Amino acid sequence: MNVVCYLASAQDTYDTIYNDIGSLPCVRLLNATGFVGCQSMGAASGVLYRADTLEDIKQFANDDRLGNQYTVVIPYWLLSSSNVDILKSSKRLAAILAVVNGTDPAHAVAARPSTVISPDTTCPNCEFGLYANTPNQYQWNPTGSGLLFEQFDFPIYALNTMDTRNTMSYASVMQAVNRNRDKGYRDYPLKSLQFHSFMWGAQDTGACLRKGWCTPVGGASVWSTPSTNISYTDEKPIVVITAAMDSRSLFHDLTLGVESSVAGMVTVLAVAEALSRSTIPLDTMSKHIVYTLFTGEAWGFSGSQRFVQDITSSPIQCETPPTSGSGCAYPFFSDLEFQRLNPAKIEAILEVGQIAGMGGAGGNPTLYAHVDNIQESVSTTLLNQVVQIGANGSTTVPPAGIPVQAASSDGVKRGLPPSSSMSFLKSRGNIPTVVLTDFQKQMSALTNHDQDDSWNTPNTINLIQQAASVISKTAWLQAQGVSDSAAMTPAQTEAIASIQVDAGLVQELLGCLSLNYSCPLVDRYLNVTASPSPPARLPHYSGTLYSQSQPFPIFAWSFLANMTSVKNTTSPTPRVTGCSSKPATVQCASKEYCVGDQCIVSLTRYHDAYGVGLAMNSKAEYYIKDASKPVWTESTWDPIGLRMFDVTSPGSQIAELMTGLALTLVSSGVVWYSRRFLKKTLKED
Amino acid sequence: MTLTTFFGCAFTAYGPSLAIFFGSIAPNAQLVILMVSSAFFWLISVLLASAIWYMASDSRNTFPVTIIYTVLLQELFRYFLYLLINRAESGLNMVAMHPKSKFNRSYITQLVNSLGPGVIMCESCKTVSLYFISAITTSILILHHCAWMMISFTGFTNRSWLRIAWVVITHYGASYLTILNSSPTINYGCAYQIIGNVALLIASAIIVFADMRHLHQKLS
Amino acid sequence: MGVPGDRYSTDMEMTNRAATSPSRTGVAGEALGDEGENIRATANRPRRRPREPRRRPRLTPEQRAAYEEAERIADMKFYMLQIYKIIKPVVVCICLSILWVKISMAGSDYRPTQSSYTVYKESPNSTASQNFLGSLANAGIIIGQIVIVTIIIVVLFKRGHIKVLIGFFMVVVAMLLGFMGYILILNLIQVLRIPLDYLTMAFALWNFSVTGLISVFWKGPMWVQQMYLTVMSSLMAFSLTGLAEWTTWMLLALLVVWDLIAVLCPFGPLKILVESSRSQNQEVPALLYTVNAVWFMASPPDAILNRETLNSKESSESENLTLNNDGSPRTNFHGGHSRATGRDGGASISSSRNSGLDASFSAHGGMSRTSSTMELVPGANGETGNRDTIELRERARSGDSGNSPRSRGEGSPLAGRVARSTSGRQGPNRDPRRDSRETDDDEEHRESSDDDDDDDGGGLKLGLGDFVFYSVLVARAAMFDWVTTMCCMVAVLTGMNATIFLLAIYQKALPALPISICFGMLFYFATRFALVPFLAVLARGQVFI
Amino acid sequence: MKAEEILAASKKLFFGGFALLPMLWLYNVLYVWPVRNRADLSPQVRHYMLLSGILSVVMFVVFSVWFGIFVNQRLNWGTTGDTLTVVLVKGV
Repeated sequence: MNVVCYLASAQDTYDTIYNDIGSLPCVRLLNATGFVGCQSMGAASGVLYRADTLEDIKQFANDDRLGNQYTVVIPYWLLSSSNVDILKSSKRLAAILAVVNGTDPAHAVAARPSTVISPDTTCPNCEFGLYANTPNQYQWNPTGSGLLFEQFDFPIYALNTMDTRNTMSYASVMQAVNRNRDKGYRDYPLKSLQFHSFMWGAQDTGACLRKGWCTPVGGASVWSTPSTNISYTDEKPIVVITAAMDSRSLFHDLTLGVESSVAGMVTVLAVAEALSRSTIPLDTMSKHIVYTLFTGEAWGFSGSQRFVQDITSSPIQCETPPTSGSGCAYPFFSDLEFQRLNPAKIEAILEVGQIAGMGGAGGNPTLYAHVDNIQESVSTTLLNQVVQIGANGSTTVPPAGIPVQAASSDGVKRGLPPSSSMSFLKSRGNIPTVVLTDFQKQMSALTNHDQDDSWNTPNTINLIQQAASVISKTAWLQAQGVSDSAAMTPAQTEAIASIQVDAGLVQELLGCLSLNYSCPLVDRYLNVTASPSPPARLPHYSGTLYSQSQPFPIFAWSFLANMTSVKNTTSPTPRVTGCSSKPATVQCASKEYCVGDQCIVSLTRYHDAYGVGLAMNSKAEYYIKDASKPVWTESTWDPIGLRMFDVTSPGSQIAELMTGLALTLVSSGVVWYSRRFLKKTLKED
Repeated sequence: MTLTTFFGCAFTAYGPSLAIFFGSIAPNAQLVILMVSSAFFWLISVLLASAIWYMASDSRNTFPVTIIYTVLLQELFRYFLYLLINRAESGLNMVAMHPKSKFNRSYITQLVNSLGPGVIMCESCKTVSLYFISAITTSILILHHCAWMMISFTGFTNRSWLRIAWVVITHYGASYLTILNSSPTINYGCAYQIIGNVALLIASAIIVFADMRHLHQKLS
Repeated sequence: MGVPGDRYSTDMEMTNRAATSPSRTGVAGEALGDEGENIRATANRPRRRPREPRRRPRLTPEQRAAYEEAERIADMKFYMLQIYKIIKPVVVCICLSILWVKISMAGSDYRPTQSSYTVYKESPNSTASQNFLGSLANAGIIIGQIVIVTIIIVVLFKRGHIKVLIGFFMVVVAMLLGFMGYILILNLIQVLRIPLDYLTMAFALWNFSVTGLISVFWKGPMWVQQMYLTVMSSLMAFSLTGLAEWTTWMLLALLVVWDLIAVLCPFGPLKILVESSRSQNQEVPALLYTVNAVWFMASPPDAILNRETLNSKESSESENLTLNNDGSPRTNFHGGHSRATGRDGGASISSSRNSGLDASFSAHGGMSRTSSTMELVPGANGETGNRDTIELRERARSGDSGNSPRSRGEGSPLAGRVARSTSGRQGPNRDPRRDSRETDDDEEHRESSDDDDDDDGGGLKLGLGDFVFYSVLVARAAMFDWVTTMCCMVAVLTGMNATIFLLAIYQKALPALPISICFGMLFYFATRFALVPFLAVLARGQVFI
Repeated sequence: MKAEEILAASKKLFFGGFALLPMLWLYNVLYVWPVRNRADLSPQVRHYMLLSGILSVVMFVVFSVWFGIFVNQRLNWGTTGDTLTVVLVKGV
């Protein structure tokens, strides 16, 4: 008697049959007009098949001796719409496993093609940008393949040797697929892989939200200012220093975006640190300095657009105040401090775009300052200041030799590349704006790429340091209201000299924010190493609104709060320390935050970031308010997973079925006959 | 294991017994009841066996030992069933005359559990999926049980120890043969097991038919 | 359920029982099974038989002794037949419940419909004692409802408010079919991802439940009614699987106790109910699954002409017609729900009529028979008992041989063929009899007039409540594992058989739950904790025993 | 069972069927079918049976057509489609 029972020992049987594998799925996202990403209605399963080159793919498509359904394992860079079409044309494609990083020679970094192709569109998010309505706007990402916007009706998963678990999965998959290959994919039992990738959401964001199967893509932006006394009515102008905190890619668990976003974020943080050294307290200057780090920028500038929309619509009429804490219940705001910012007073915007220098376009690294080409005149002075400071800096302060050019130095006015500043300029076009990037004509090919996970020291660090120092100095001069560094008081000269970007900090930040979140720096603020499994590489995908923790905004908040908080220079009393290490004894006063074991006073706030096309009604449900604005949402899934197992050949399965049927028929025939026989014998007797 | 395999195994395992059931048991009230009660008694025996196994914690994984008392209990309870039915149906002894089928139910669980796409390969013969082997063995075992039922009842009724001995011995034989399935050393062990069991089955079937003929002649 | 043959056959037996001991006669027919041929020949014109009293003298004392001898066997056979008939619907009902549960569990998010009347919500982290007390409370509440409703019903019945009862039962049935059906449909379409719109669903449910009401409470093909009763029980069982595990077990245990009390105690409401129904000669309106066809759309013998292709057993319809026809409309009030709402109909057989012996000598039966036989045979009263037993024996024999030849050693097809051919032959010489039909009918009416409750009381009746709780037990097991499910099923069925055999011995209404449920629970836990791991180990070694 | 009773019953069933109860009509057919050939049966019964059969078929066709339309069109109906659906189907 042979039994495999359900609960008691189902598990070990299950394990003998199945081998669960860490999964890095491609999921379905929806916007106003449709959906993108991957979906499989049922559980797709197919025999593992290995294809390392385009030839292999073609051969798979044409090999008629192959059987029913296959899971094709390909290097990530072969994952293009054209190749997928070839695979689909074979009618035997069940799913795709894309190896981003692998130890196998076919997947090693060395095997990567020299030219990377960005999976984003030829002009990322431009449909929501400043020039959306201008005819034939400049395409900043001409090589973009638009893979991110494809619809796949089969699961696509990634394999990446980024940590031990995923390395193990990779190893087991490779072992299995190699065994299948050695068996010629014909000598059963073969290893097969099953995918669960069932996405609830369908049609478009509207329908999906109505059914409640989608959550807006977004997170928390962070803004911070040294001037804790800033108010809407004080007539002081505002200098905004901004960058993006998130990026996107096909596999959200792999999204890192060193080039796309991390470098910019690091720069702003470094700027804040540098400016915090200023001997002249920042909150006493003639202008306010406001740092903004936006989330959801990769999704139609959700963060910046919402921030701008909110500050321009202040003061907010709060219909239903929250039951507890700050903010407003309806219309929903987690925090209302932003009303102290007066958008009309924003007098300069300094943004950091892609500056990791991973553009692939070699040559000696240069920083380019982009300005709006519609109202170019307003930005001229700011631009000149940036360029001039860059020039000075390149000579005086290290790092030497990274020049800062106007992007239009070649005489072509391309306007601004896709950037957060566009959101500000859309509301008011005449704000002096400079966007600092490492490219002049063309965004990095790694834009929103899954392999945008590395940088080259010292190049990247120099670039960031230079950008940071340029921006900090420019911002400082702007805040001082000094147009020309020549006309400065000695105090100011001494003060600006005190502003130095710490290359070590830049390097540390870069490391912390990209590959190892539990580094000493982060640990100092958030005590992450206390957790049982300290996180290492965390995805920079913004995630869905309010659903998961936002490690990078949290860190940015703590860091900025620390940097912008009232320093000893103005308040002689030293900070109270030990609020987190000894919470029992040390409590911070009200209006004080406990950051990095210190009680500080700071005006640093989170700001909800999600598509401005979306709004939340009084029943706390999201709906589409304006379909022309970004309304990205992510579908809810059933639990996602992969499992590997043996399968027998279709032939033998048919044989088994036939045996069964034959046996049944024969036996019933025998029974019938024997009954007749018995009856006859009885009758005869 | 796919749906094809599922139905393949299902038919293989339960086709014959279902045929017997619907062919000769379902239409007959007494037989249906007899089947239920025999199944009941058989379950009791297996339950007792499992209880013993539960207590004998040290010899849990030594199958030869397990088989000894399991089979013994089954035969014992078969005899009890016979006694009961004999008592209940004193007067008309249609008992020995009719086959009683019993479903080796427990294979169902494995079947259903394995409705997933994966399979385990039989250890002794690597090319065949364990499910299929189990299915075949199950169906053979069911038929075995029918045959044993009839033989032993005939044996009990006219006190022929030969038949009873045959039942017990073949039962042990069949059970010990199935150990071959999992033997890692013997190649194609499952094949030997199936062949052996089929041989035993045929032998028992011959006995059964002989008995039936005899019975009918006696009746007439 | 569906097979028409059984219907007619039991109907046949009932008919006999209606007049006198059926089993005895039935067996008489079987005992001299070799006479099958000519008996079958007479089978088709039973109503003519009284007018041709040639056969009676053929009976000698020793033959009669043989009949007496045959009776015990006969009873045995009769109850076997009853079991055989009741097992099918029970199994079907259980299987349906298992199916519902399995499908619902296949859904990724299966939330069993938590019953409203549970005060205590079980949680995995609560201690055993908490669970015990809480589940005891829950089960107690349900049982309490059952008890109260039962008592109300008994009171109503004793007061004779039959209409009220029936109305109440109608409401219950409508609720069951509609609401439980709705819950089930929700589960199914959610799991199977069927896009269903409210219009279609409302339409379907409306049709389903109204037709159910009509088939259960009014007229209609028997098999439809039986189908509805079975489906209804499975629905009820499914809705009860929503209870937390401990509550379920506690409920079943309490039910066993309650069932014993209610049916066996001198003041048990159900005992009172059965007795009063007997004394009032009033059928208890309740959802009882009757294996016997209490009502059948009758057709005159000549219809047989056009029905030669049909099952040979239909040749006995003529009997059913005459004996049942005016008993039929009322007997359709096998209405209302039993255990689901608390009305507790144990497997009950109105015993005074069921065993041939005490029927023929019990005053009531005797009176009725003599009164009825007056018309049949003008003869000495002392004799009548025997005489008409004999006659009826022949009549029964004929009918019986027409019906259930399969229960005998040689198979049915042959017999069927013969019967059919004879019926075919009978066809023409039937026609003249259609004129004399009225008189026949009158006789039969008078004969059957006081046997009405017989043809309800006759035959095995199983309260739907028993269906429900058998199914609940097995369905609960099905939530765990297949082996357990199968074991519980066997246990429950065996328990049922045992109960029915006890009926045969004690000849009084018996509670149908205790034995089955005890076996079931015993097997459930034994299997779950001993057998399943045992088999799992054997499985790993692929050892068969 | 008397012919009149059959007639009355099938008549009731037939008219009851107009309360959106095609199943009742079907039931009527099942009910009368076995005895359709009874000599003493008034022809009306057969008519009722026939009509019931036809009408029930018609009704079922109508509703299956509606269901087909619904299944294929519900997504285009937006909110209406959702409100009409009993359990919203995921993934499509």
